[in-house]
Amino acid sequence: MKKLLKLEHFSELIKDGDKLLVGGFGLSGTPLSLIDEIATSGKKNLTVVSNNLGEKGKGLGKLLVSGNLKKAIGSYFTTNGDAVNAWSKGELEIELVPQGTLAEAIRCGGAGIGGFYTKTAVGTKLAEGKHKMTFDDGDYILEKAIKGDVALIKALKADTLGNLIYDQTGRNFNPVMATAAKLVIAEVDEIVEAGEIKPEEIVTPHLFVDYVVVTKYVKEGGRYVEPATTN
Amino acid sequence: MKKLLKLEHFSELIKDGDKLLVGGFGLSGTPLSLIDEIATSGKKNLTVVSNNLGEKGKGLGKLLVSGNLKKAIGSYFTTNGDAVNAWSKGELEIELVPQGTLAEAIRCGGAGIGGFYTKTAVGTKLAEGKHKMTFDDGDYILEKAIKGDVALIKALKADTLGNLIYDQTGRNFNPVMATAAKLVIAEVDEIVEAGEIKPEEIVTPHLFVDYVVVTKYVKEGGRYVEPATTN
Amino acid sequence: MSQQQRIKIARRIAEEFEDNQIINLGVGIPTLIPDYIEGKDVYLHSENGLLGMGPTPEEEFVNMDLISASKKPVSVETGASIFDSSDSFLMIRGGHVDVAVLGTLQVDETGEVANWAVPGQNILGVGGAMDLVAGAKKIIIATMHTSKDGTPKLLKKLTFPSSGVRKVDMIVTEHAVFEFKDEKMFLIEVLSDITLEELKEITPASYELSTKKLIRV
Amino acid sequence: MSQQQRIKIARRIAEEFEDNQIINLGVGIPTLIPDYIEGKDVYLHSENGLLGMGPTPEEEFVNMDLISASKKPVSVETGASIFDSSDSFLMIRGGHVDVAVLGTLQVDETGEVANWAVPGQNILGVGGAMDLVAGAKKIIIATMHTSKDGTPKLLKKLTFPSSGVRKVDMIVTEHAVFEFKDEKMFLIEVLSDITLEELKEITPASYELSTKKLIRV
Repeated sequence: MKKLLKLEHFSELIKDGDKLLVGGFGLSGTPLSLIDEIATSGKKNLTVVSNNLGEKGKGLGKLLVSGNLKKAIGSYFTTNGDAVNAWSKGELEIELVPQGTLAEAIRCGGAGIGGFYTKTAVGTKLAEGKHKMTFDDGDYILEKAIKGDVALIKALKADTLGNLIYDQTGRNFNPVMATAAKLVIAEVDEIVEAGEIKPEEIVTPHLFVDYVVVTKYVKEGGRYVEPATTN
Repeated sequence: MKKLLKLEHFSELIKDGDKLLVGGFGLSGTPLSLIDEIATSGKKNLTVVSNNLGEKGKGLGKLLVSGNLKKAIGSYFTTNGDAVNAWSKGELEIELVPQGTLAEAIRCGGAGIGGFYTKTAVGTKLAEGKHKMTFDDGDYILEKAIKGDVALIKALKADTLGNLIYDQTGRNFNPVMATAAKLVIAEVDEIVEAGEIKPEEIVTPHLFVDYVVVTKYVKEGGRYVEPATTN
Repeated sequence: MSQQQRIKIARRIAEEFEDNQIINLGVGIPTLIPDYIEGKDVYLHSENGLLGMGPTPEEEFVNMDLISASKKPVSVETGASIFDSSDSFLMIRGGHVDVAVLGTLQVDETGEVANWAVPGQNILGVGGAMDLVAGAKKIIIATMHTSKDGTPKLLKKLTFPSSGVRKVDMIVTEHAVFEFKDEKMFLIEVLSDITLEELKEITPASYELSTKKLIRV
Repeated sequence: MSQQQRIKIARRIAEEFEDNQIINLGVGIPTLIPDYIEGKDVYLHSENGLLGMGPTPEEEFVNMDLISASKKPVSVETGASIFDSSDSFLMIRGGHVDVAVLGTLQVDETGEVANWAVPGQNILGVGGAMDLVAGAKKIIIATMHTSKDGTPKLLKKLTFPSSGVRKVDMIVTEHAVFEFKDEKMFLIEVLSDITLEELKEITPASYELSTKKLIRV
């Protein structure tokens, strides 16, 4: 399989200062193995675009502990005390974006769209400095597309071409992030033969996917856990 | 099934002057039965938003013969001589939109987005009079959202709640049109029980669909034909 | 007592729902509502990408990739559908969600809501609040009448940052139900043994008594 | 003869493709290309919503809901995927299609293309032409060197309406292959027994001979 990448080679694809789009909603649909690799990579000054920064010490939360991050762009950071602390101490920049605006801005990044007009956040602090336009049914603000250097996404299965399907609400931001970065790496539970996923059931067609990595995590009781010892 | 509508009652839902979003690419994924009903309804001054106007005397082409149309908005009308003639005689207004801009503008209409910036058509006749904006990587034009009064779409199957799946490339404009009209009517080949289509395989969730109509056409040799006599 | 009051609010809001509506429930009191909508065919929308959200599953069926917007494990109802975040917010922003029930920090007498940030504190979370305020067809606020220390929440003017220019349609507290019409606030029901004078005292927002006969439940 | 020339163009363009590329083929000469890309793992994208388009099926397998952008019945290759029109043009506009091969009416010496409308005629069709011109990573023009009546198509300046400000990368005709670099046109190959002088005569566009050794095939 041409796109298969070994987990230990993944972090070579990341450069200091890169902007990473990272899938997931909380810890659901999050590329946990890829994040672990970054946490031990010593990469610096990364910007992460993700709905939130995982939980304290879990998922993207690990990168706050290991000190890889310069900035986070997302919709909800309050639930991770480490993010709040790092921001308070001036160690982490945070750019807050409404969740729907975040999803759409990333989709625009992938779709060759420069920006879009939304009513979301009109008249609020989050609209400050943004271009306004009045359409037939009221005022809108311009939100600009978001693109990344690398997208790290989590899917349930890839086929050997790199087509992806997702597990339930683990889908979340992953499909749009797969469209919006120069390099797209998908962590999956399983790789199946091309043709096993029906054309109309594929959620992310393979043209968006550069590499596929098999997760080191296993799902037990509905939760991903690290296997006791891998060798 | 609450949303089931009899074909003969369908045209009561259309008003003179309505703007209709009609799914399909050529004759593929086109709500042929619903179009037939409009062709015999005597409705006037309709605006149709569709990629093209079917073929001569077929699909949306029938509405040119029956005289229901005031205006067509779409990307490609050259292949239907009737459309070209009607336009030449001043009997039909035509608004030409690049195909990708059409699809995206309709999606915006469904997504509460006022408009979007695209590079498509920059520097061409189709950009005349449109608002321009320069982003980091060049010039874009503003394209405004398109919404309809009624969307007529074609799906393969509906479940009893109104969730839809499509047949291969018969999907085309149907899913975006399902989002962008006040009233959405889906013509389907078959209705199955809710639960038969898996949650992750549903393409159009039922919240977009107001009514489901079973097609009067049957597929023979891969083509929809009218049954010899229905009674 | 407080939990009883929260349940009262949840129950009252559930009465507003109509068959076939698409409902999005925010965090806090709104999460109690599913227990009180029995008998109505409504569909719960969860902004992380699920329509047809069902109750908490038995432990053996928990899958942490099938969760609510509050990140709790859920199940799916028959006929549920899964979609990505951009399609989920297409639904919200595009007016395809019939009712959003939201918690709040403050609401002013025109129906403008502040439910995401407190001045002087870290402003590090907004989630889907502003999208729902901008896009849902009807917005019902579920809130205790005052904050824990007794500070009023229903005000003449917001002192916390606004969540958007779109006004809410209804407020349900443990004491009362208010409706908004043309940016004016009307008291339409009293839900506790509070007197109208006492209610006035804890409600700085100006409101009129509804022209409908005021109901004391 | 003319069909042979068209095949020559198709065959030459197929040589440009690289393994794993995503290719979108326009109407006209580009539709001949699939017969000449054997041995390369490329994936054909069709803008009506298909990646992994396969050859024309046997009559018994025809489904007119599985068609190409030219509205002809097609099949799907193993690992193909189906998507809606908005996602299909997301791919095109967003730069996810590696090569678009397009027919043309005119190209100017900077690489600007006119391939949708003729002045004075009805302008009633644009299709996906402008989206492809704006969005594909590489654009190759497949065209006869002149129109049927001998009118040049490769010009100093367009006289027909432009399809966009984005310049094309390559032109392949029955006589020659041209490349564009920094809005300058270079002759890189001669594909027929035409002399350089004859070529100049039917090509009003200014071009330089490539600094690479000019190949006569």
